[in-house]
Amino acid sequence: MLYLILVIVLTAILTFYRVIKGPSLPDRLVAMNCIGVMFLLVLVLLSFYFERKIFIDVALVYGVFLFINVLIMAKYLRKPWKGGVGD
Amino acid sequence: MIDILFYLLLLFLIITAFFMVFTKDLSNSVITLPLFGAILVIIFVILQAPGVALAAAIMTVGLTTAFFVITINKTEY
Amino acid sequence: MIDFILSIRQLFVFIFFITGIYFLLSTAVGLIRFPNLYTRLHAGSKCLMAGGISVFMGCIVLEGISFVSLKLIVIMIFLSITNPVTIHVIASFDNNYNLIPKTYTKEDFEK
Amino acid sequence: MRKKLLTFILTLALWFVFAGHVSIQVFFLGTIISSFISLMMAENLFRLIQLKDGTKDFPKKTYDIFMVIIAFIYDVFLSAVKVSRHAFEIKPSFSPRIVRIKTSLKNSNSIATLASFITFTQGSLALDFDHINNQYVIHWIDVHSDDEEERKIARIRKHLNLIAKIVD
Repeated sequence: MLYLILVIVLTAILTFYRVIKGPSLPDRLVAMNCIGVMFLLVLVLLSFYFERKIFIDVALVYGVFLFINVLIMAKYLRKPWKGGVGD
Repeated sequence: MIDILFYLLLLFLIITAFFMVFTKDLSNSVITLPLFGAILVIIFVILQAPGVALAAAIMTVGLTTAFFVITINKTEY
Repeated sequence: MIDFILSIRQLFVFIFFITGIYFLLSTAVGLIRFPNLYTRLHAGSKCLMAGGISVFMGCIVLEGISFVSLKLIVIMIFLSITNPVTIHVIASFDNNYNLIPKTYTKEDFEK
Repeated sequence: MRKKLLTFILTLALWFVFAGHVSIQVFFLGTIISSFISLMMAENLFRLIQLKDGTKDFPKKTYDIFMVIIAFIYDVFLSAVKVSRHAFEIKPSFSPRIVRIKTSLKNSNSIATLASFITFTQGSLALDFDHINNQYVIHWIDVHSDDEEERKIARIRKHLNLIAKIVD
Protein backbone atom coordinates (compact mmCIF):
# COMPACT_ATOMS: atom_id res chain seq x y z
CA MET A 1 0.00 0.00 0.00
CA LEU A 2 2.77 2.44 0.90
CA TYR A 3 4.71 1.77 -2.31
CA LEU A 4 1.60 2.79 -4.26
CA ILE A 5 1.47 6.14 -2.42
CA LEU A 6 5.19 6.69 -3.11
CA VAL A 7 4.72 6.01 -6.83
CA ILE A 8 1.75 8.38 -7.05
CA VAL A 9 3.67 11.20 -5.30
CA LEU A 10 6.62 10.66 -7.67
CA THR A 11 4.18 10.85 -10.59
CA ALA A 12 2.87 14.15 -9.23
CA ILE A 13 6.43 15.52 -9.08
CA LEU A 14 6.92 14.43 -12.72
CA THR A 15 3.70 16.20 -13.71
CA PHE A 16 4.84 19.40 -11.95
CA TYR A 17 7.37 19.83 -14.77
CA ARG A 18 4.50 20.89 -17.03
CA VAL A 19 3.42 23.52 -14.49
CA ILE A 20 6.93 24.99 -14.43
CA LYS A 21 7.53 24.95 -18.19
CA GLY A 22 4.13 25.37 -19.78
CA PRO A 23 4.00 27.64 -22.81
CA SER A 24 0.55 28.99 -22.10
CA LEU A 25 -1.95 29.26 -19.26
CA PRO A 26 -4.32 26.32 -20.12
CA ASP A 27 -1.39 23.88 -20.09
CA ARG A 28 -0.63 24.83 -16.51
CA LEU A 29 -4.33 24.53 -15.64
CA VAL A 30 -4.55 20.98 -17.03
CA ALA A 31 -1.43 19.95 -15.13
CA MET A 32 -2.84 21.50 -11.93
CA ASN A 33 -6.06 19.52 -12.33
CA CYS A 34 -4.10 16.27 -12.81
CA ILE A 35 -1.95 16.86 -9.71
CA GLY A 36 -5.08 17.67 -7.70
CA VAL A 37 -6.80 14.38 -8.61
CA MET A 38 -3.59 12.46 -7.82
CA PHE A 39 -3.50 14.04 -4.35
CA LEU A 40 -7.13 13.04 -3.83
CA LEU A 41 -6.13 9.43 -4.54
CA VAL A 42 -3.26 9.81 -2.04
CA LEU A 43 -5.71 11.02 0.64
CA VAL A 44 -8.02 8.02 0.08
CA LEU A 45 -5.10 5.55 0.19
CA LEU A 46 -3.69 7.14 3.38
CA SER A 47 -7.09 6.61 5.01
CA PHE A 48 -6.78 2.90 4.23
CA TYR A 49 -3.18 2.80 5.46
CA PHE A 50 -3.89 4.38 8.86
CA GLU A 51 -7.31 2.61 9.11
CA ARG A 52 -9.15 5.72 10.28
CA LYS A 53 -12.47 6.33 8.53
CA ILE A 54 -12.64 10.09 9.10
CA PHE A 55 -9.88 10.80 6.59
CA ILE A 56 -12.25 9.97 3.72
CA ASP A 57 -14.28 13.07 4.66
CA VAL A 58 -11.17 15.17 4.11
CA ALA A 59 -10.86 13.67 0.63
CA LEU A 60 -14.52 14.42 -0.16
CA VAL A 61 -14.30 18.08 0.90
CA TYR A 62 -11.03 18.47 -0.99
CA GLY A 63 -12.54 17.04 -4.18
CA VAL A 64 -15.48 19.46 -4.09
CA PHE A 65 -13.24 22.48 -3.58
CA LEU A 66 -10.83 21.39 -6.33
CA PHE A 67 -13.68 21.37 -8.86
CA ILE A 68 -14.85 24.84 -7.78
CA ASN A 69 -11.26 26.15 -8.02
CA VAL A 70 -10.77 25.11 -11.63
CA LEU A 71 -14.10 26.64 -12.65
CA ILE A 72 -13.30 29.96 -10.95
CA MET A 73 -9.84 30.11 -12.56
CA ALA A 74 -11.22 29.34 -16.03
CA LYS A 75 -13.87 32.01 -15.68
CA TYR A 76 -11.86 34.89 -14.25
CA LEU A 77 -8.37 34.40 -15.73
CA ARG A 78 -9.50 34.38 -19.37
CA LYS A 79 -8.84 37.44 -21.45
CA PRO A 80 -11.89 39.16 -22.95
CA TRP A 81 -12.82 38.93 -26.61
CA LYS A 82 -11.17 41.10 -29.21
CA GLY A 83 -14.44 42.79 -30.06
CA GLY A 84 -15.01 43.51 -26.42
CA VAL A 85 -18.30 41.62 -26.44
CA GLY A 86 -17.20 39.03 -23.84
CA ASP A 87 -19.46 38.09 -21.01
CA MET B 1 9.07 3.77 5.40
CA ILE B 2 6.59 6.56 6.13
CA ASP B 3 9.57 8.87 6.69
CA ILE B 4 10.56 8.68 3.02
CA LEU B 5 7.08 9.81 2.00
CA PHE B 6 7.19 12.62 4.56
CA TYR B 7 10.55 13.97 3.36
CA LEU B 8 9.44 13.65 -0.28
CA LEU B 9 6.37 15.76 0.46
CA LEU B 10 8.50 18.36 2.26
CA LEU B 11 10.79 18.57 -0.80
CA PHE B 12 7.75 19.05 -3.04
CA LEU B 13 6.48 21.78 -0.69
CA ILE B 14 9.78 23.66 -0.99
CA ILE B 15 9.73 23.37 -4.80
CA THR B 16 6.18 24.76 -5.07
CA ALA B 17 6.95 27.59 -2.62
CA PHE B 18 10.06 28.68 -4.56
CA PHE B 19 8.18 28.52 -7.85
CA MET B 20 5.36 30.63 -6.39
CA VAL B 21 7.73 33.35 -5.27
CA PHE B 22 10.14 33.57 -8.20
CA THR B 23 7.88 33.56 -11.29
CA LYS B 24 7.35 36.71 -13.32
CA ASP B 25 3.69 36.29 -14.21
CA LEU B 26 1.19 36.66 -11.37
CA SER B 27 -1.39 34.15 -12.67
CA ASN B 28 1.23 31.36 -12.70
CA SER B 29 1.76 32.00 -9.03
CA VAL B 30 -1.98 31.79 -8.35
CA ILE B 31 -2.28 28.46 -10.18
CA THR B 32 0.40 26.92 -7.93
CA LEU B 33 -1.32 28.09 -4.71
CA PRO B 34 -3.88 25.21 -4.40
CA LEU B 35 -1.10 22.67 -4.92
CA PHE B 36 0.72 24.20 -1.94
CA GLY B 37 -2.47 23.85 0.10
CA ALA B 38 -2.99 20.25 -1.00
CA ILE B 39 0.51 19.23 0.09
CA LEU B 40 -0.13 20.94 3.43
CA VAL B 41 -3.35 18.92 3.81
CA ILE B 42 -1.50 15.64 3.15
CA ILE B 43 1.17 16.56 5.71
CA PHE B 44 -1.53 17.25 8.30
CA VAL B 45 -3.13 13.88 7.52
CA ILE B 46 0.19 12.08 8.00
CA LEU B 47 0.63 13.87 11.36
CA GLN B 48 -2.80 12.43 12.47
CA ALA B 49 -4.76 15.69 12.64
CA PRO B 50 -8.03 15.39 10.69
CA GLY B 51 -9.66 18.56 12.06
CA VAL B 52 -6.79 20.79 11.04
CA ALA B 53 -6.73 19.04 7.67
CA LEU B 54 -10.43 19.81 7.08
CA ALA B 55 -9.93 23.47 8.01
CA ALA B 56 -6.85 23.74 5.79
CA ALA B 57 -8.68 22.10 2.89
CA ILE B 58 -11.47 24.65 3.10
CA MET B 59 -9.23 27.67 3.71
CA THR B 60 -6.16 27.16 1.55
CA VAL B 61 -7.60 25.18 -1.34
CA GLY B 62 -10.97 26.86 -1.48
CA LEU B 63 -11.36 30.41 -0.29
CA THR B 64 -7.90 31.99 -0.50
CA THR B 65 -7.41 31.01 -4.14
CA ALA B 66 -10.84 32.30 -5.12
CA PHE B 67 -10.18 35.68 -3.46
CA PHE B 68 -6.78 36.03 -5.12
CA VAL B 69 -8.14 35.12 -8.55
CA ILE B 70 -10.99 37.64 -8.33
CA THR B 71 -8.57 40.33 -7.10
CA ILE B 72 -6.20 39.74 -10.02
CA ASN B 73 -9.12 39.88 -12.43
CA LYS B 74 -10.24 43.25 -11.05
CA THR B 75 -6.78 44.83 -11.15
CA GLU B 76 -4.96 43.58 -14.25
CA TYR B 77 -7.50 43.16 -16.98
CA MET C 1 -12.58 -22.21 1.22
CA ILE C 2 -12.19 -18.94 3.14
CA ASP C 3 -8.50 -18.82 2.23
CA PHE C 4 -9.41 -19.32 -1.43
CA ILE C 5 -11.86 -16.37 -1.37
CA LEU C 6 -9.26 -14.23 0.43
CA SER C 7 -6.60 -15.03 -2.16
CA ILE C 8 -9.00 -14.21 -5.01
CA ARG C 9 -9.74 -10.85 -3.38
CA GLN C 10 -6.02 -10.10 -2.94
CA LEU C 11 -5.43 -10.95 -6.61
CA PHE C 12 -8.17 -8.57 -7.77
CA VAL C 13 -6.84 -5.76 -5.54
CA PHE C 14 -3.34 -6.31 -6.94
CA ILE C 15 -4.58 -6.20 -10.55
CA PHE C 16 -6.59 -3.02 -10.00
CA PHE C 17 -3.69 -1.22 -8.31
CA ILE C 18 -1.20 -2.22 -11.03
CA THR C 19 -3.50 -0.90 -13.78
CA GLY C 20 -3.99 2.30 -11.79
CA ILE C 21 -0.23 2.84 -11.54
CA TYR C 22 0.16 2.21 -15.27
CA PHE C 23 -2.50 4.73 -16.27
CA LEU C 24 -1.25 7.41 -13.86
CA LEU C 25 2.32 7.00 -15.18
CA SER C 26 1.02 7.28 -18.75
CA THR C 27 -0.76 10.50 -17.71
CA ALA C 28 2.50 12.04 -16.47
CA VAL C 29 4.54 10.89 -19.49
CA GLY C 30 1.85 12.06 -21.87
CA LEU C 31 1.62 15.48 -20.27
CA ILE C 32 5.38 15.87 -20.60
CA ARG C 33 5.87 14.51 -24.12
CA PHE C 34 2.82 15.54 -26.14
CA PRO C 35 3.42 18.55 -28.40
CA ASN C 36 0.07 20.36 -28.46
CA LEU C 37 -2.55 21.67 -26.03
CA TYR C 38 -5.43 19.55 -27.29
CA THR C 39 -3.40 16.33 -27.29
CA ARG C 40 -2.41 17.13 -23.71
CA LEU C 41 -6.10 17.46 -22.93
CA HIS C 42 -6.57 13.91 -24.27
CA ALA C 43 -3.95 12.63 -21.83
CA GLY C 44 -5.42 14.69 -19.01
CA SER C 45 -8.96 13.40 -19.39
CA LYS C 46 -8.92 9.74 -20.35
CA CYS C 47 -5.82 8.28 -18.70
CA LEU C 48 -6.41 10.21 -15.47
CA MET C 49 -10.01 9.03 -15.15
CA ALA C 50 -9.06 5.41 -15.93
CA GLY C 51 -6.37 5.48 -13.23
CA GLY C 52 -8.68 7.07 -10.70
CA ILE C 53 -11.53 4.66 -11.34
CA SER C 54 -9.24 1.62 -11.09
CA VAL C 55 -7.69 2.78 -7.79
CA PHE C 56 -11.16 3.44 -6.36
CA MET C 57 -12.35 -0.01 -7.51
CA GLY C 58 -9.35 -1.60 -5.80
CA CYS C 59 -10.21 0.21 -2.56
CA ILE C 60 -13.86 -0.92 -2.81
CA VAL C 61 -12.85 -4.57 -3.33
CA LEU C 62 -10.43 -4.30 -0.41
CA GLU C 63 -13.07 -2.83 1.92
CA GLY C 64 -16.10 -5.03 1.14
CA ILE C 65 -19.69 -3.94 1.68
CA SER C 66 -19.94 -1.16 4.26
CA PHE C 67 -20.64 2.57 4.53
CA VAL C 68 -17.06 3.42 3.59
CA SER C 69 -17.40 1.77 0.18
CA LEU C 70 -20.68 3.67 -0.38
CA LYS C 71 -18.83 6.91 0.35
CA LEU C 72 -16.10 5.89 -2.11
CA ILE C 73 -18.75 5.22 -4.78
CA VAL C 74 -20.16 8.72 -4.17
CA ILE C 75 -16.69 10.26 -4.64
CA MET C 76 -16.14 8.17 -7.81
CA ILE C 77 -19.43 9.23 -9.41
CA PHE C 78 -18.75 12.87 -8.50
CA LEU C 79 -15.29 12.71 -10.06
CA SER C 80 -16.52 11.05 -13.26
CA ILE C 81 -19.25 13.67 -13.67
CA THR C 82 -17.09 16.72 -13.04
CA ASN C 83 -13.94 15.81 -14.99
CA PRO C 84 -15.52 16.21 -18.50
CA VAL C 85 -16.89 19.58 -17.39
CA THR C 86 -13.41 20.66 -16.31
CA ILE C 87 -11.80 19.49 -19.55
CA HIS C 88 -14.46 21.20 -21.64
CA VAL C 89 -14.04 24.48 -19.75
CA ILE C 90 -10.25 24.40 -20.19
CA ALA C 91 -10.63 23.51 -23.88
CA SER C 92 -12.74 26.60 -24.48
CA PHE C 93 -10.19 28.76 -22.61
CA ASP C 94 -8.79 30.50 -25.67
CA ASN C 95 -10.68 30.18 -28.94
CA ASN C 96 -7.77 29.46 -31.26
CA TYR C 97 -9.40 26.80 -33.40
CA ASN C 98 -10.97 29.07 -36.03
CA LEU C 99 -14.45 28.83 -34.60
CA ILE C 100 -16.54 31.96 -34.56
CA PRO C 101 -19.74 31.51 -32.56
CA LYS C 102 -22.83 32.18 -34.60
CA THR C 103 -24.40 34.53 -32.10
CA TYR C 104 -21.88 37.24 -32.97
CA THR C 105 -22.39 38.62 -36.46
CA LYS C 106 -19.57 39.93 -38.61
CA GLU C 107 -20.48 43.56 -37.98
CA ASP C 108 -19.86 43.10 -34.28
CA PHE C 109 -16.27 42.12 -34.94
CA GLU C 110 -15.70 45.08 -37.24
CA LYS C 111 -16.33 47.55 -34.44
CA MET D 1 -46.32 15.32 -4.45
CA ARG D 2 -44.42 12.45 -6.04
CA LYS D 3 -41.48 14.73 -6.81
CA LYS D 4 -41.28 15.90 -3.19
CA LEU D 5 -41.42 12.32 -1.89
CA LEU D 6 -38.68 11.18 -4.29
CA THR D 7 -36.45 14.11 -3.33
CA PHE D 8 -37.02 13.36 0.37
CA ILE D 9 -36.02 9.70 0.02
CA LEU D 10 -32.91 10.48 -2.04
CA THR D 11 -31.71 13.21 0.34
CA LEU D 12 -32.26 10.99 3.39
CA ALA D 13 -30.26 8.19 1.76
CA LEU D 14 -27.41 10.62 1.00
CA TRP D 15 -27.55 11.85 4.61
CA PHE D 16 -27.18 8.30 5.92
CA VAL D 17 -24.24 7.65 3.59
CA PHE D 18 -22.45 10.78 4.77
CA ALA D 19 -23.20 10.13 8.46
CA GLY D 20 -21.57 6.69 8.32
CA HIS D 21 -23.72 4.81 10.85
CA VAL D 22 -27.42 4.13 11.48
CA SER D 23 -28.92 5.36 14.76
CA ILE D 24 -32.06 7.16 15.98
CA GLN D 25 -30.42 10.61 16.34
CA VAL D 26 -29.14 10.56 12.77
CA PHE D 27 -32.62 9.60 11.57
CA PHE D 28 -34.38 12.48 13.40
CA LEU D 29 -31.91 15.18 12.30
CA GLY D 30 -31.89 13.85 8.75
CA THR D 31 -35.69 13.86 8.61
CA ILE D 32 -35.88 17.51 9.63
CA ILE D 33 -33.18 18.72 7.25
CA SER D 34 -34.23 16.67 4.23
CA SER D 35 -37.88 17.71 4.67
CA PHE D 36 -36.74 21.35 4.53
CA ILE D 37 -34.73 20.63 1.39
CA SER D 38 -37.56 18.74 -0.33
CA LEU D 39 -40.10 21.47 0.48
CA MET D 40 -37.87 24.23 -0.84
CA MET D 41 -36.01 22.81 -3.82
CA ALA D 42 -38.09 19.97 -5.32
CA GLU D 43 -39.53 22.03 -8.18
CA ASN D 44 -36.18 23.57 -9.14
CA LEU D 45 -34.44 20.20 -8.98
CA PHE D 46 -36.89 18.50 -11.31
CA ARG D 47 -36.90 21.43 -13.67
CA LEU D 48 -33.18 20.85 -14.22
CA ILE D 49 -33.34 17.06 -14.57
CA GLN D 50 -35.73 16.29 -17.41
CA LEU D 51 -36.38 12.59 -17.82
CA LYS D 52 -38.45 11.17 -20.66
CA ASP D 53 -42.14 10.88 -19.70
CA GLY D 54 -41.49 12.14 -16.16
CA THR D 55 -41.09 9.48 -13.48
CA LYS D 56 -43.22 6.86 -15.21
CA ASP D 57 -41.73 3.38 -15.80
CA PHE D 58 -39.18 3.78 -13.04
CA PRO D 59 -37.68 0.21 -12.85
CA LYS D 60 -37.05 -0.01 -16.59
CA LYS D 61 -35.48 3.43 -16.52
CA THR D 62 -33.07 2.46 -13.73
CA TYR D 63 -32.00 -0.53 -15.84
CA ASP D 64 -31.27 1.82 -18.75
CA ILE D 65 -29.27 4.18 -16.53
CA PHE D 66 -27.27 1.21 -15.26
CA MET D 67 -26.49 0.13 -18.83
CA VAL D 68 -25.34 3.69 -19.63
CA ILE D 69 -22.95 3.66 -16.66
CA ILE D 70 -21.51 0.29 -17.73
CA ALA D 71 -20.95 1.58 -21.27
CA PHE D 72 -19.31 4.70 -19.80
CA ILE D 73 -16.74 2.78 -17.74
CA TYR D 74 -16.01 0.37 -20.62
CA ASP D 75 -15.33 3.29 -22.97
CA VAL D 76 -13.06 4.99 -20.44
CA PHE D 77 -10.78 1.96 -20.13
CA LEU D 78 -10.77 1.17 -23.85
CA SER D 79 -9.82 4.72 -24.80
CA ALA D 80 -7.21 5.12 -22.05
CA VAL D 81 -5.32 2.12 -23.44
CA LYS D 82 -5.15 3.80 -26.86
CA VAL D 83 -3.90 7.13 -25.51
CA SER D 84 -1.34 5.49 -23.21
CA ARG D 85 -0.01 3.55 -26.19
CA HIS D 86 0.67 6.89 -27.85
CA ALA D 87 2.41 8.13 -24.72
CA PHE D 88 5.01 5.35 -24.56
CA GLU D 89 5.99 5.35 -28.24
CA ILE D 90 9.52 6.35 -29.19
CA LYS D 91 8.37 8.98 -31.68
CA PRO D 92 4.77 10.04 -30.97
CA SER D 93 2.87 10.38 -34.23
CA PHE D 94 -0.44 12.17 -34.47
CA SER D 95 -2.70 13.30 -37.26
CA PRO D 96 -5.24 15.51 -35.50
CA ARG D 97 -8.31 16.88 -37.21
CA ILE D 98 -11.32 19.02 -36.28
CA VAL D 99 -14.69 17.64 -37.34
CA ARG D 100 -18.26 18.94 -37.06
CA ILE D 101 -21.09 16.51 -36.37
CA LYS D 102 -24.82 17.23 -36.55
CA THR D 103 -27.10 15.81 -33.87
CA SER D 104 -30.85 15.45 -33.61
CA LEU D 105 -31.09 15.96 -29.83
CA LYS D 106 -33.18 18.91 -28.71
CA ASN D 107 -33.03 18.80 -24.94
CA SER D 108 -30.20 20.77 -23.33
CA ASN D 109 -29.76 18.06 -20.71
CA SER D 110 -29.13 15.28 -23.24
CA ILE D 111 -26.73 17.52 -25.16
CA ALA D 112 -24.56 17.87 -22.05
CA THR D 113 -24.67 14.11 -21.42
CA LEU D 114 -23.61 13.33 -24.99
CA ALA D 115 -20.79 15.88 -24.71
CA SER D 116 -19.33 14.09 -21.71
CA PHE D 117 -19.70 10.79 -23.61
CA ILE D 118 -17.81 12.22 -26.59
CA THR D 119 -15.01 13.33 -24.29
CA PHE D 120 -14.52 9.75 -23.11
CA THR D 121 -14.88 7.78 -26.34
CA GLN D 122 -11.83 6.70 -28.30
CA GLY D 123 -9.65 9.61 -29.28
CA SER D 124 -12.26 12.34 -29.41
CA LEU D 125 -12.70 15.55 -27.42
CA ALA D 126 -15.73 17.81 -27.47
CA LEU D 127 -14.60 21.41 -27.88
CA ASP D 128 -17.78 23.41 -28.40
CA PHE D 129 -21.43 23.29 -29.45
CA ASP D 130 -23.32 25.44 -31.93
CA HIS D 131 -26.83 26.15 -30.76
CA ILE D 132 -27.93 27.50 -34.13
CA ASN D 133 -26.94 24.60 -36.39
CA ASN D 134 -27.15 21.82 -33.74
CA GLN D 135 -23.65 20.51 -34.30
CA TYR D 136 -20.71 19.56 -32.13
CA VAL D 137 -17.11 20.62 -32.75
CA ILE D 138 -14.89 17.62 -32.08
CA HIS D 139 -11.11 17.24 -32.02
CA TRP D 140 -9.86 13.77 -33.08
CA ILE D 141 -6.40 12.56 -32.09
CA ASP D 142 -5.69 10.21 -35.01
CA VAL D 143 -7.73 10.12 -38.21
CA HIS D 144 -5.72 8.92 -41.19
CA SER D 145 -8.37 8.77 -43.93
CA ASP D 146 -11.98 9.62 -44.60
CA ASP D 147 -13.25 6.04 -44.22
CA GLU D 148 -11.89 5.87 -40.69
CA GLU D 149 -13.71 9.08 -39.92
CA GLU D 150 -16.99 7.56 -41.07
CA ARG D 151 -16.49 4.51 -38.86
CA LYS D 152 -15.78 6.66 -35.83
CA ILE D 153 -18.82 8.82 -36.44
CA ALA D 154 -20.93 5.66 -36.54
CA ARG D 155 -19.64 4.77 -33.07
CA ILE D 156 -20.97 8.07 -31.75
CA ARG D 157 -24.38 7.37 -33.30
CA LYS D 158 -24.60 4.25 -31.11
CA HIS D 159 -24.16 6.33 -27.95
CA LEU D 160 -26.72 8.80 -29.25
CA ASN D 161 -29.35 6.07 -29.57
CA LEU D 162 -28.51 4.88 -26.05
CA ILE D 163 -29.00 8.34 -24.56
CA ALA D 164 -32.15 9.14 -26.53
CA LYS D 165 -33.84 6.20 -24.79
CA ILE D 166 -33.55 7.86 -21.37
CA VAL D 167 -33.58 11.63 -21.76
CA ASP D 168 -34.78 13.77 -24.70
